[in-house]
Amino acid sequence: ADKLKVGFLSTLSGPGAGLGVDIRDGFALGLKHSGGKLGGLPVEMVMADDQQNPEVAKQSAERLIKRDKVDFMTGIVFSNIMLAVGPAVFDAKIPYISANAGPSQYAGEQCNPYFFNVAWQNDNLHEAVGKTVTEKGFKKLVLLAPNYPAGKDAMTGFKRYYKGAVVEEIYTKLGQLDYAAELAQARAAKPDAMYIFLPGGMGINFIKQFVGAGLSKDVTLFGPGFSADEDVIKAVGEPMLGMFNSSHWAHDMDNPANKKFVADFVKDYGRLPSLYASQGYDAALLMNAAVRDVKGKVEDKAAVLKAIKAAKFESVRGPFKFNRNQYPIQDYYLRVITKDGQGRVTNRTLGKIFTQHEDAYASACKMN
Amino acid sequence: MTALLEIKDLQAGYGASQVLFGLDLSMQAGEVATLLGRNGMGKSTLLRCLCGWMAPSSGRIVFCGQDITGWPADRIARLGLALVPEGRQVFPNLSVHEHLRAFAANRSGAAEPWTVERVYGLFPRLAERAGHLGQQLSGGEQQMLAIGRALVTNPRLLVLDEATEGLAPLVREEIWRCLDLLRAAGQTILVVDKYVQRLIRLADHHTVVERGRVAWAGSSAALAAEPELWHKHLGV
Amino acid sequence: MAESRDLHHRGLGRWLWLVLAALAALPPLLQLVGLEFYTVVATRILIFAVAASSLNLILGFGGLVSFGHAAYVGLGAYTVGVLMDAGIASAWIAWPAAMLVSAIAAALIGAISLRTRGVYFIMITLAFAQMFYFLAVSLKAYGGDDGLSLAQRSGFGFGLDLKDDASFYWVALVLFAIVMVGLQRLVNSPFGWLLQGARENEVRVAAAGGPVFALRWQAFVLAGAIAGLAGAMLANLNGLVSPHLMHWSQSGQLMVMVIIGGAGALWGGPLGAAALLLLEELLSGYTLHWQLGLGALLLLVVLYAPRGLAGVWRRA
Amino acid sequence: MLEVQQLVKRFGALAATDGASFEVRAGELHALIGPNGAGKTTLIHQISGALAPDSGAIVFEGQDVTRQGMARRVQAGLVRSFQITNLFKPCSVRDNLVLAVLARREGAPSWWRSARADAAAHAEADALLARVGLTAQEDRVAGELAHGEQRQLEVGLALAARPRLLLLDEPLAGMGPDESARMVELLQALKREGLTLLLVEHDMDAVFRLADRISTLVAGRVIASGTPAEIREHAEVKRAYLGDELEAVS
Amino acid sequence: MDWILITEQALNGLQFGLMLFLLAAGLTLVFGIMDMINLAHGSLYMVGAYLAAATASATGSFLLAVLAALLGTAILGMALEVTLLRRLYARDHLSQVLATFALILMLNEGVRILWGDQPLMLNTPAALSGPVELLPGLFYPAYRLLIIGVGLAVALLMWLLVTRTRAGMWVRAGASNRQMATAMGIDIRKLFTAVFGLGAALCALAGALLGPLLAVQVGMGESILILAFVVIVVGGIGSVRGALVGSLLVGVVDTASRTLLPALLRQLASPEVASNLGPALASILIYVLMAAILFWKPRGLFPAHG
Ligand SMILES: Nc1ncnc2c1ncn2[C@@H]1O[C@H](COP(=O)(O)OP(=O)(O)OP(=O)(O)O)[C@@H](O)[C@H]1O
Ligand SMILES: Nc1ncnc2c1ncn2[C@@H]1O[C@H](COP(=O)(O)OP(=O)(O)OP(=O)(O)O)[C@@H](O)[C@H]1O
Ligand SMILES: CC(C)C[C@H](N)C(=O)O
Ligand SMILES: [Mg+2]
Ligand SMILES: [Mg+2]
Repeated sequence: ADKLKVGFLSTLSGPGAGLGVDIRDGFALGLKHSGGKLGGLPVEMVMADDQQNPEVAKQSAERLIKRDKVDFMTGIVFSNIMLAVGPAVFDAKIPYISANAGPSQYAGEQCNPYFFNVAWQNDNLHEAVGKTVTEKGFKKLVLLAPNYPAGKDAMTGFKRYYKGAVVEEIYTKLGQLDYAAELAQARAAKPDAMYIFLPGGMGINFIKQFVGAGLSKDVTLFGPGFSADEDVIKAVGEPMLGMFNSSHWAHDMDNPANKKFVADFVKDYGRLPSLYASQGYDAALLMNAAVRDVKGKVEDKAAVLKAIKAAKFESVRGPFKFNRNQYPIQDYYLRVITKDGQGRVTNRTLGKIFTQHEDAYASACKMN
Repeated sequence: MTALLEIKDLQAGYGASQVLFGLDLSMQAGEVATLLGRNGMGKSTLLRCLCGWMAPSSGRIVFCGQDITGWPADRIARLGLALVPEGRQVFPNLSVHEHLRAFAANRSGAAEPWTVERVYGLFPRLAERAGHLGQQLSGGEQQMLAIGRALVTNPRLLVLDEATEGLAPLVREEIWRCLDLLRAAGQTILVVDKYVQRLIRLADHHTVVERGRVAWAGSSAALAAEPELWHKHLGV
Repeated sequence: MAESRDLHHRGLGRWLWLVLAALAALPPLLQLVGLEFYTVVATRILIFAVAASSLNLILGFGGLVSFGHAAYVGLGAYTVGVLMDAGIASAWIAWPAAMLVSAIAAALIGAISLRTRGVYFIMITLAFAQMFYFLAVSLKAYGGDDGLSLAQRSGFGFGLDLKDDASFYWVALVLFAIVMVGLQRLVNSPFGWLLQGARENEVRVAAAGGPVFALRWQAFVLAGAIAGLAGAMLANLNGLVSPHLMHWSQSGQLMVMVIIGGAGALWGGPLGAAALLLLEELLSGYTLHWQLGLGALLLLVVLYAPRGLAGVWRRA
Repeated sequence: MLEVQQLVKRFGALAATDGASFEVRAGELHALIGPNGAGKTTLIHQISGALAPDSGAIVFEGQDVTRQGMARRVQAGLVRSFQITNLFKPCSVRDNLVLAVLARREGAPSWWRSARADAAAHAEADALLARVGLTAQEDRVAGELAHGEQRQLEVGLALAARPRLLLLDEPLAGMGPDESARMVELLQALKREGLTLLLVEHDMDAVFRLADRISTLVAGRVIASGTPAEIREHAEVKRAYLGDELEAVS
Repeated sequence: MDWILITEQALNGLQFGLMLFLLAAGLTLVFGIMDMINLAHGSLYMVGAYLAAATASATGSFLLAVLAALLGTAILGMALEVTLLRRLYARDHLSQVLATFALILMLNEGVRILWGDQPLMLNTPAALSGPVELLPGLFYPAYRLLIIGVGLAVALLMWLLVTRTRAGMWVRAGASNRQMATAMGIDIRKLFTAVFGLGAALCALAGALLGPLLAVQVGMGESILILAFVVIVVGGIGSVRGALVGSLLVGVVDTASRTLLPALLRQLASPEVASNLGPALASILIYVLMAAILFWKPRGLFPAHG
């Protein structure tokens, strides 16, 4: 091929848009760092907004596949969207590089040669917090997550490592923003800590209302990196200080690739990158590496898949490799929100929770 | 003495069909005048132009010394014109009492203005129905309400378009008596109705409309003296 | 000046066959110029034309402003999805079943809703549609919020494969033609006249002995069934059935199609569906802020073409 | 032919019909008069089936129709016209009548045959046009007719239902003398054809000319029924309704 | 279930209901009284929220933000009325639906052009960002209390305005028969413009007050619009009293069913099933409520005036 078409389907409007935008900007920076080309080929990006709606996503995907005939796809934020779009993409034999959504479905029996995840499996970050909460000695928890595939994965993951009691497990509608009722319920359950998986705007609102309701006095709040990254911090600010969370990446990680990424991202976009941005960045680098390795012959699907799986790129999170189900095997860290040297409220990495961690589903994947 | 109302060479119509072909009419303050004519001759159309619901295609209307041609209806009304329209047009969603309260005003500066209470005195039936909505009234009750609603604005010119339609004989007589009283009190009134004999007793001046033109105009005495005129233009 | 309306609708007359023939020739033509993707777009337009026409029957001709029509489309789609999930893929079973399910729902909803009038009718039909919407959301067995992906397209046998976009298009075209011809017969029949008469003056029809409720209820059920058919096709086209199909905004979109096209005009539904979907397709390729343009165009239609595109056509 | 027995209808505290009883005999023109708000229209609504009475009975040709729907009564021949003209305004005069004919027909209307080509319905509409004297106006839009013509059409629509008893609520309201005369003629012709009529009207001139018998309704109750001569002399009727109007008429 | 939970949930229901009332009141005025279906009502709410968020981030003052939202949205509402909507009063409901649907598209897109795709942040004023101890052990967010207070005050004022003032009667008169109202000397144009402005201002108030609790984002108007319609239909269109009762009913039912129903279901079914069915059933409940009310009272709880 003489040029590469990348279909970027993501959530670019509505409450989930912050995440999609971060992935997009990260990806764009990755592309820029690869000299505006991927594997030496000029790139045409076809952008589409899924509006966080499976049906819209499905139609947009059809369009990318049938009309624009893209060579790669990436960008999807939410697992439910991923699951709706997946079959059509795999049917059309288009390699999909997930820069975020990591549904358990595609990690286990339904793993697919065309699906690669360059972020994590959904359970992973929650597993890490589950372990931490147990270690810190909390015994009475209220759990809160949206009722959708990744919410289920989150709670499953958390409970896999959390050993105390769960006094309330609340599922809300995805995209809910007013948590008055849930907070009252949580208060009545008298927990010593609360674990929330509420990415994006949901988390922002929840934390503000959690403080407003006066729960922060008696209840310690835990979350995955998703509920405590730059997007949320920017909106909530000081009340978040001291919140523990988990991540596979952090902007203060000490490796050259990350230093360059963070510095240039701040320069280009005027804000600190979030983990979503780092995943988008890595997705671009991964594509770059794969196309480079097949020497631009993207028509040769088998070769392309093999090249992606080899993952010969320098991830901003440090060592990176794919498991048999094409999900990452990587380290997970504990972070805490503090003020940094310049007085900014941001995350500081405290240490490793898991080393070279695998997800729980890989063994069910019959692919090799 | 200048005229309270002066209509000159009025032409008007609906879309392509012209209805009024150069009508003239003049009324002095304190006078009671009628418009007579068969169905469809343009009486109501003239009144629509007068109250501002319709813009005439040419001609002039002067009311209270002001050229009101083309004015919006609300402005004309505030100048002191009140209409009891054809088909009553009471407000279905306002109670009887609200009809009277909402529009009470003293636009003519009358010394003894019409008030809500006076209207109830005139039509005790309305007082009994004070809390009912316009849509719940019987046809005749609606008619009384339409008249009362016009009276409480204390207009300089009261215009009644078939105001006795659908009224029981007794009530109709009541209305005539009421108009007699108003007249005695100096109220200027323009009436359209079909009871010619009764109108002759009530009014000073009559205008017979035939196909949008003035076919005859004159005093009550003159009209009473020409029964063949009734037959020709009014079908009586 | 009083408004005037004819109860008889002439439709396209002989031109109908010409139009249908031209439509039938579309897929090869698109293939020829390398735009075969647009066969899918054209199929979508045909399906929405059917759905909008079914709504037009009750909204335009019956004067019944149903704000829940997407529910019947959605039920039809879910019927196909659920049957497919259970291993029944034959269109000969699934599509009539879709019509039946939607018709039954319409029969129940109509029986209750038709007791109310005007705005209350609008809202009660919306309420029922929302119930089905949330019901679908709660059906986790069938994907809940995220919907149910169809493993394949419905099978027709006889060597007809819906997986081929052109074949699917032709199937949709045939059904569309049947619906349009049927609609024309229906609105010009005594039934159709009485339905329209009740729109103009319900009390009068009743006072003349016309069974207004039965007329409306039958039209309501028929419209539901046709919407169910559209839903069955839509499920196949999308390869996904999701609660979103029944969302109120979808009902709104159908209404917008009917109004733009011309409520109470025979071709109002198809015209509206084509106009809206093509505009969307066109404008969205042109600018990110295409909704601004679409909104402005809609406004122009309301202000200057109060009887919709069909009215403009008539005047021209 | 029609018997109204002890009918009661309340609107909240107000008894609009308060134990009204009277009867209409076959072939007669029966007039119902009474003061404004006496409950005449409310009574007509109940007889036609538009309103359900709270108690009492309506018997039409020996059948108790009190609980029957409007459509059933129309089919039986009990038909009304409206106080406020109630037409298919945007449709042509002819289509108005065709619609009324179609609505009256028994059995489910066809979904497939063309209404425009329905010769039977159109023939019937032709006859009706002639009967109410609107043949020349058949293509005009109903909403644009003059008031009197709309009234004539209104009667035509009622006739389309092939009534045996026709209920008329103020058919003369708003008509000038000549139009009134035409309508009175039409009613007389209908009477001659053997149609039974129940007429509500405030035009005493017409009532006394047309009616065979008159019932007077006051405050929801029939205070007198009888021949025009009897009613004319009835003291209570005079006091409650007529006043000295009749002197002017006669 | 302890009394603190029940009281807190009751207050939550009240707060949500009163916010719905702010929207429903304007809607019921415009819809019930002027007989105009304005789907863009929710967009005015969105515009109000955006104006508030933008002003707050520029000035840092919440009070200023609310004022700017009220004023700006009222002006926008009146401008829309004068240029566009007044042409629609005489048209049928269908045209109104289409035109105001078009307005939704345009306002959404306009906001997107001005403020971008991503939600804006609006924070509760610092003084109100904490809890208040209402009774020993009963903590409630101060900000939500403020909302409750404002909602109640507006409800009272609106009711007085519509049923007790002549202006209220004029509006109703003009709604049912515009032409006759003008003949009674009422300048219906100005009056309706003012009513529209008032409705828009109420929307803006809701938008500004809810901004900190929800998110200021494109499309925020549509989801709440449907609920507002439900409210006014349940209450009886055109009735301010009905709008209030309807709002509180919907607010309380929504809050109660979101917490009670899952709890109840958990007693009956597995937690999995309960958490799937609960929220959806809760949403359905509101519509079941509406359908049931319309079944028995086809014109809502408080039909017609008052
Ligand atoms: N809205 C309208 N559109 C078209 N023509 C109309 C309209 N209103 C009245 N006309 C026509 O204008 C002519 C005059 O009507 P108008 O109502 O002024 O008569 P009128 O003298 O008041 O009669 P009536 O005694 O019946 O009230 C009639 O021929 C009538 O058909
Ligand atoms: N829907 C209703 N709700 C409440 N009251 C009503 C309703 N309909 C009629 N009424 C009242 O019932 C009484 C009888 O009304 P009806 O219309 O039957 O009188 P009518 O005899 O026909 O009078 P008219 O000769 O003036 O037409 C009136 O006082 C009226 O106000
Ligand atoms: C973390 C999230 C923002 C989304 C989640 N990973 C999902 O797959 O839906
Ligand atoms: Mg007239
Ligand atoms: Mg009456």
